[in-house]
Amino acid sequence: MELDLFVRYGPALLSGFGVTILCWIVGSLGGLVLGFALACLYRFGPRPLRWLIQAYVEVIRGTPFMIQLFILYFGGPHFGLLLTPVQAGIASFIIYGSPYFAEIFRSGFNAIPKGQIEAARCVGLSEGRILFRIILPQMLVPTTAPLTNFFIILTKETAILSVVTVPELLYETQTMASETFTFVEPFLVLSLFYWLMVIGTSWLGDKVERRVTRHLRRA
Amino acid sequence: MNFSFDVIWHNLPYMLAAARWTLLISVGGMAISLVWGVFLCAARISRGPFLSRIAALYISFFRGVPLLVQLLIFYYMLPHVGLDLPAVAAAILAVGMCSAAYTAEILRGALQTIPRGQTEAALALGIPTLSLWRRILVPQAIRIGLPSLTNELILLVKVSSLASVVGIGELTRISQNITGETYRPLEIYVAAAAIYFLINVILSALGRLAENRLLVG
Amino acid sequence: DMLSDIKAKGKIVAATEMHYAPFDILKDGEYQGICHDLFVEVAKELGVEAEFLDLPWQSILPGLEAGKFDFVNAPVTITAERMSRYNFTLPIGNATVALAKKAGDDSIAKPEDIAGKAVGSQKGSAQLEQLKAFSASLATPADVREYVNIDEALADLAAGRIQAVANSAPLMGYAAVQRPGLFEMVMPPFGEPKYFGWVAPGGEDAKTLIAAINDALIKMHEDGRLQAINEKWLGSNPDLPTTMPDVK
Amino acid sequence: MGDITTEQPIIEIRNLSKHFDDFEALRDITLDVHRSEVLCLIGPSGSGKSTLLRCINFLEAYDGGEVRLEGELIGWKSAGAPPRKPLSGEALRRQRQHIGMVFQQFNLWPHLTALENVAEALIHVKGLPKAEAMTKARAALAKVNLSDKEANFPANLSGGQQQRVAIARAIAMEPSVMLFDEPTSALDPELVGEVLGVMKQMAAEGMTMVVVTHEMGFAAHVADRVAFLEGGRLVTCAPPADIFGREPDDPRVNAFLKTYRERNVV
Amino acid sequence: MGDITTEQPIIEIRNLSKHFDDFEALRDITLDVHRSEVLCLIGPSGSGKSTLLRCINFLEAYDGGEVRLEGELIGWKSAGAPPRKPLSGEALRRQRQHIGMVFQQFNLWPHLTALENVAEALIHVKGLPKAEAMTKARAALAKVNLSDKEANFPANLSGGQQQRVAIARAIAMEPSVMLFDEPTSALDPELVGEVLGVMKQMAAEGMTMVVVTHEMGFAAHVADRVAFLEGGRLVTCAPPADIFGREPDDPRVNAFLKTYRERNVV
Ligand SMILES: Nc1ncnc2c1ncn2[C@@H]1O[C@H](COP(=O)(O)OP(=O)(O)OP(=O)(O)O)[C@@H](O)[C@H]1O
Ligand SMILES: Nc1ncnc2c1ncn2[C@@H]1O[C@H](COP(=O)(O)OP(=O)(O)OP(=O)(O)O)[C@@H](O)[C@H]1O
Ligand SMILES: [Mg+2]
Ligand SMILES: [Mg+2]
Repeated sequence: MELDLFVRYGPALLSGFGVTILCWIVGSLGGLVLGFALACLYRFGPRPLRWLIQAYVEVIRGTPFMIQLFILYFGGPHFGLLLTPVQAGIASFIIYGSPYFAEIFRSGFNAIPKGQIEAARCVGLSEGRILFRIILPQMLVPTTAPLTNFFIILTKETAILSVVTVPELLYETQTMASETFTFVEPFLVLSLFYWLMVIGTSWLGDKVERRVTRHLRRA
Repeated sequence: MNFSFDVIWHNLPYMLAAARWTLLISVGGMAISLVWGVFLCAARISRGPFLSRIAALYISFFRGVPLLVQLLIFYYMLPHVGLDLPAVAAAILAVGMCSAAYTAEILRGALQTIPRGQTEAALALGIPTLSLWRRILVPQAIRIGLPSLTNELILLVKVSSLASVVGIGELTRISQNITGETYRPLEIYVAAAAIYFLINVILSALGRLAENRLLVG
Repeated sequence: DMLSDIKAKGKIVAATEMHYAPFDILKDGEYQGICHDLFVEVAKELGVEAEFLDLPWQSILPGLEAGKFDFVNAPVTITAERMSRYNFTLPIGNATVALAKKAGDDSIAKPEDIAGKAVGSQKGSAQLEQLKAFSASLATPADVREYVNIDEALADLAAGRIQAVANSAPLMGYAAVQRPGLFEMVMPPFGEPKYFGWVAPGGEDAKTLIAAINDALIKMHEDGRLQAINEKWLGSNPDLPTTMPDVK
Repeated sequence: MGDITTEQPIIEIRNLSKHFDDFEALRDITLDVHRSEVLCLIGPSGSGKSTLLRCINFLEAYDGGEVRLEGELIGWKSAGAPPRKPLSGEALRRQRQHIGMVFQQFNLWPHLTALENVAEALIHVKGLPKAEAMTKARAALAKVNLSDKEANFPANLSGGQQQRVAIARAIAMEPSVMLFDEPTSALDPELVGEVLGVMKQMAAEGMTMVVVTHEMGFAAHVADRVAFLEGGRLVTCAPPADIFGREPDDPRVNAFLKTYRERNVV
Repeated sequence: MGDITTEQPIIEIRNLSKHFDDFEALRDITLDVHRSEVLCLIGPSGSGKSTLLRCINFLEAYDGGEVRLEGELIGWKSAGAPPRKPLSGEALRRQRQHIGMVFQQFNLWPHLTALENVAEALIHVKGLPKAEAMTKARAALAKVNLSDKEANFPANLSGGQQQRVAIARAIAMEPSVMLFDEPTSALDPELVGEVLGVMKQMAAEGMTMVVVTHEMGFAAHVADRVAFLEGGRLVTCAPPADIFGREPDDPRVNAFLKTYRERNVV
């Protein structure tokens, strides 16, 4: 292994890592919020809206991210939508993630016993308050793990942004790989950085889960 | 931009043939993911500190390392230690074992919503652990986790495209090849997306069907 | 050594990325192109059967080292750095850099016209280095953008984000032929002359194999087979050297 | 609604019916509950008592007849034959604020402590400041003898303690009508006595109560009237003296009470 | 275990104690239950009755003392001072097969129908063939008067019906000891009579029962002995006549029963 490689490409790799983290955090949090909104609309909205949301979920979830990004970035200009790589990357990230998040939250809704919501309605709590105070905290019990899963999956989907020249981590490691004709080192670097993100995400997921399952722990 | 359906039409047979690999790897991977995922989940929440730590480590590794690297390890590194798997087997195994880590976590999350009393009732009756899991816990965990499990299986279908790194001409790979020759990426990728969509929509429909069946009681 | 192993097996397994026209093409489910045709002839000369694998670039070199196949018959630009790690054959194609522009774009008539314009090229390619050197020599340098694959660079050219794409002359020419209404080649190629070669694993084991393949290539030079194959795919003869070119 | 005092019953139930698929859970129930009255519902298991309570605050959308609270139709936009349109969520919420309920299965919120369970609606429905709500919630828990367990999550409470939290949660809201579904099923006799005391006091303060119970002694002591349900029908509704008198008119009611009488002569 | 008839009590509880964090739920309980005996546990809400039952089949790992079934220590590998090692799952399972339990909260499996809830253990513990298990399960449901609801899921059953499914599930297994946690809390008086009948019959057939109950009438009629718990301690354990006699010795027990007596004189 050639250590001087890391010295030479260190700054570029770090900046790539920064871009990856930016796209990942903004994109996945955006997707999380959009997904939650979709799940709520699906649950409480009128029937036609539900069909619409389901169609959206099926289409976006059913097609590869690369192709969505491709259509947005390369197809967009033909319809007058000229986005920069990072803009396109983040926008497509939000869109791509939202149906997965929506489905995870939908499963969370199913896990709340009906009686608890009835009790909340009986004392006159508003639907919004019921959602955020009664449903959401308990919904997180079964969904924190899948949410963590998906955040982790999204860390790796950031790699696809390289095809539209977002200077993210994979893009920079490929520069290193192709300029130096090495392959083990770039993969190692890549894995290390992803692993850092994954460890961070798991740690946070664990914290959240501990918090939301507090009431289930027994003395 | 002139969108050419001819190009799609001409290349569709090759893409469909490639999709068969995608399907094979996906279905094989799913089987491993679901079965192995249940065991992993059981190990993860078991009281034995050893088992649960091993499972946690497994999950951390398979979620942490990019699947691409896992595949390269399975196919290119294992021969160095004398384990030479055929490409398809390596792909199915890698995809399934990786996905199992996610499946296990989904199930673990879902299991936490099953009131403890239900397990206690089973214990009090003397129901063996295996039956407890098979008849009481897993069905309910799957019921609650189904949308997330469907998510995971759909992701698995998509991620099967990485099998190209071990030389399998699955759908994404073949689409790229065709693009390289026709210089019509938009057409070919849209067609590929449509095929993925078809597979995934069927999967999703099955998921919803199962959900409606299980959402009783 | 490798050569005798291959002869004993009676076949040579070669990997390439079937995604670099006109050298490697997967058309209608069949592997074709210059590298295909040349290598089939080379295998004949070796007296073995050729078997081809399609692999994405990132797993070709790991695969070669893991012994999953014997040889890389993809066009790899010959550079000094790469020669220190692997064994290269004699040149099998011209890798000199050339430009493609959008069809009908009058603002670019010759390579120098890219001054100040956005030009895409493939990340890590030798052609990118050439383009950068060329751009630096212009009064206003070009805005050089790096793409992971050349496909995306061409797609961005079509989308209008960039005004030209630089890659090896054969590839640019082939793109213009395939999408005549969309792309057009800018003549002439520029920069230093560069060549593509094939790659065998590094080390002594592969030296005899390389020698045998080089012999076959020279023989094909002499009997005109090599020229005929190039004529078939390029419509012209690239005039390849029969000795290892000097690389810095 | 407000405080208009009239002779009109506070709850009017007219020809109420409810089906679950093919199963007829309630059939043609007509019943009035008057202001400040305590009405006990008794009847065999599965006779529709819980369902009737749940129809009163529209947790079950009844499919025939009417339920009115102070003259206002509950749940549906208009009286008359089905199909009817249900009220909007907001309108329903307004109606339900006047009706408290204690569930047979308690339905506590497991992620909130006993105190939080009680305080939640005080803060977010009544709009009390947090400190005041806590004081009020503590008072309600004290009424049911549970001050020492206010920080426990429901899973860490005994059955009777959970039931008392549910009672405290409902009474803290001071609704004008309370629906109790077997509010003492998990309580020991001593506590039953205390809860009874609380309920008597609430009745004296003018609260109207509908109480499902299997404790005949409870019904006999607390009720102004007792309604007997069976197989989804209202068999009789009369003052307790008539029902629990040695030989009530209705043979069915008599049979129902027989084993109870035998057993409770200690 | 088997059928050895000895004078040894079937359940021996010695100096049992159990803590939840700082809270002492059971303290130094010593109590024997004899073969074919019906022991009723009474006491205020939160006094530790459920916890005591749950310690008997080791659903709560008790932290001090011993519980023995036919002389065999339950749950722990060895008697003596903590820390002790719990038995393996398989050994525990074997012990628990002899002890049936009806839970205070029923704990039915929501994804199985009433019939499936009852048949499950017959198939997977007793190893009966499916058809036979179903027949047996149907018989158990019939005993608690629930034949018409066998296909319902728990969510579609009334409270009392759920409780009866829970009873049927436990008795179908014919264990040698049954632990009932308020088995009639959701039942109407008539059904209480019937369930009582079933229990009396089981007792006559030699089953040992420990019954937590708040129904003093029930305890007075069924129990061979009545144990009174308070604040985690065993206050007294005596035949019902001594406990329910007009003035029991213990003032605490007397106070506990006072309101009950007053109310049930109808
Ligand atoms: N969701 C449902 N689907 C089908 N049947 C139901 C449903 N809910 C209740 N039932 C049936 O309706 C009948 C009345 O139920 P309800 O809960 O009102 O009885 P109850 O009088 O409260 O009985 P208990 O005293 O046992 O609580 C029962 O026979 C029950 O099986
Ligand atoms: N997991 C727990 N954590 C903390 N405290 C607990 C826990 N479980 C029970 N307790 C406390 O232990 C005491 C005894 O509980 P237990 O359930 O045994 O009471 P009980 O006698 O069955 O009462 P009830 O008649 O109300 O059912 C109660 O005060 C309860 O709050
Ligand atoms: Mg009821
Ligand atoms: Mg209890």
